[in-house]
Amino acid sequence: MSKVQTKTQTVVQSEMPFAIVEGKPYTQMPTDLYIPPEALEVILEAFEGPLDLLLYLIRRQNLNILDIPITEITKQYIEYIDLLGEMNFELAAEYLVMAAMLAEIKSRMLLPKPASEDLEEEDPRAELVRRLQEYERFKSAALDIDELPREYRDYIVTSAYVEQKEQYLIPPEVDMRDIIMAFKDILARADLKISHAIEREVLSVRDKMTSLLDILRERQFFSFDSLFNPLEGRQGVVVTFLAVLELLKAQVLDIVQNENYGQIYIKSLQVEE
Amino acid sequence: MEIKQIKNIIEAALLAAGEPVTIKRLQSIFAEQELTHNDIAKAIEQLVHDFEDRGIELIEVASGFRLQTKTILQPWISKLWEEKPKKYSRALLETIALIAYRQPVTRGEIEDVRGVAVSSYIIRTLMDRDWIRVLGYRDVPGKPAMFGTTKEFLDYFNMKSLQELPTLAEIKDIETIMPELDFGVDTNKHNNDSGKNKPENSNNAFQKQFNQDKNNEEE
Amino acid sequence: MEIKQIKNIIEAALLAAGEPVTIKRLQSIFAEQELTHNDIAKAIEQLVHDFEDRGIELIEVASGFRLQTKTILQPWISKLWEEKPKKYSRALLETIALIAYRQPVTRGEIEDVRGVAVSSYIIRTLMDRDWIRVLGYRDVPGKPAMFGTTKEFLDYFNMKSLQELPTLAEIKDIETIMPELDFGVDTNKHNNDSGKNKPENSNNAFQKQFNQDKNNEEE
Repeated sequence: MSKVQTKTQTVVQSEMPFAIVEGKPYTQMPTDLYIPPEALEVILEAFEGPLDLLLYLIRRQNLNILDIPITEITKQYIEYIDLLGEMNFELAAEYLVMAAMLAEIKSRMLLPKPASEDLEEEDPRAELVRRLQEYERFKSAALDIDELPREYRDYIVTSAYVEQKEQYLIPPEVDMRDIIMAFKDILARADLKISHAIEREVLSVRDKMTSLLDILRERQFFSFDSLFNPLEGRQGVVVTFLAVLELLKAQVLDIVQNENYGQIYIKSLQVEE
Repeated sequence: MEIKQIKNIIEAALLAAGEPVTIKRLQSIFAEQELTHNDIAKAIEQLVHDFEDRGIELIEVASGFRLQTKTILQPWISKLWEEKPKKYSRALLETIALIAYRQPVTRGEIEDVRGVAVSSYIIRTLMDRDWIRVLGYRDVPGKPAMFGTTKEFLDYFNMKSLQELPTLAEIKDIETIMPELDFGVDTNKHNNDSGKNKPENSNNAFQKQFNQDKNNEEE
Repeated sequence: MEIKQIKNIIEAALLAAGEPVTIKRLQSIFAEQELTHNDIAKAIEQLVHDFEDRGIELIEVASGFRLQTKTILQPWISKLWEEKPKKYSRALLETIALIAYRQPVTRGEIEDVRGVAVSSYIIRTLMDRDWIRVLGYRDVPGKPAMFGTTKEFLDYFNMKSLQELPTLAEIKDIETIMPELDFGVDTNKHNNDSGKNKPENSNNAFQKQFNQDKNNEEE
């Protein structure tokens, strides 16, 4: 809000100037309701629209909103608008609609009442009164809301320092079924693409490959014989051998033999991290 | 677990969070101690009482419980910051009032009551502040958005629910009032009667507005 | 001004500031009361003592005084930010399944089978959870890492070795092998058949897992 507006909003404070025009303070509303054009514009900008202005005019004369002397109010209102229209037509537009409404009510009230009893005519002011009341209750509600305690003006939400504020992520529970079902889907998809890609039972070989890789991490070079554990039986030997071949194929290790029929060695081809 | 310890943890948790915390969220803190909703509520009740004598207070707003500085200490607290909190324009306050009391409400309906256009700037400001949100679109030509308020709006204004909004002034039923109305056009008479017809609530919105403006100027 | 009031204002100010506050800045709050540096220091000293029994403590750091939650309450406080675990994505489950069955396997190989890129996030999540590890680097251009599962992975699923994973053949008729599972087909039928189709090694890891799940469901 501009400074000028704050000035004009103190209208009822009679000891305070409601407007300063050409350096001269106006402490009272002029009795003839004449308002210098410079002051009028800021006054109207201080109003939230034609209803607000109308309410102001009614309140200023201590009139009951339910009992508006239409003739008088309309006269005042139109005087305001006339002045306004000369300077700021755009702002005046909404006010002009109200002026038209007032004029209509006035004309209807001047017409003689219908003689017939059963034709009960509503007071022409009824609609205006309803709108004014409706607007006034929200105007007042807005001020009530403005008075509610609010952050930074009336209170501050407090906080204390916390040493560690990082989020603790709890890993979700996983069900082995979900993993197996995921794998089943992969198998189904792989079946569609390449019919025989995954056909053999290879898990024990895979398991062995993992443990071989662990050995390779420890030692870069060791004898081929030492890989085989007789206790694992024939099946175990085959699995180990297959694992070595797989790793050879994957270029993770190399098999070295320095001389014919000599000792066979496994050499790690792993890259250091 | 002793109630003293529970209260200390809740106090620390509310201060650590720096935002409203629900009882449910507090309960999750005590997952191992298996405290019930009621245990927490009781501790909170005691804390509210404990804080009576202190610089901060424990209050409940729409999104939960929070600790905040007491309003009466604001004259001191506000001195911590150079910048003063900004005031809201009447247009913005009237718009948020209409949305709060009349939700779900369209822009057109707000304009009908206020008698003037609602600027897009105001709607955008209210949306940016998370005070209002679009609740849906009315099934009429143009599909206008219907606005309503948010939890953040309630939190900001220290309310638990819309029930805590100040009571909206009664609207006088025009039908019942009608017979009392003077249908005459004699304005002089009205002016003479003005003392009698003066509304009861002469300490009305206008007076408040002006008083408030005066206060603002003093700041 | 009473010391009680001064203490309350300082407490509120420290909690409102949200950062360390110097005695000088606190003094500026009490400009009208003209409190000395010493007055403030004395109030702070008393406050430190008052807080001994509470959830927060007043300490001095390089840039001033601040209130912070007590370290011994950290086990509770940190739970405020615990996030509800989200379910793992399909992509993650497929990735861990491929790593389990095809180890040692490179990211490229996983991508070949799945037909889509494996996000770094998935690999990181599995690494963070200690379910997979880098077994080595393949000696091909780009030196891709080869992934395998860990002991923690086996422990989590109650398995002694990878041998306990269902074989490929078993997976193909998983519905009949694991009749206890509700795969959303005809549950009644499965329940009726369960005795017949029950695998021999019913006391295996899966069985345990399933029993556990069943118990969980009953809760």
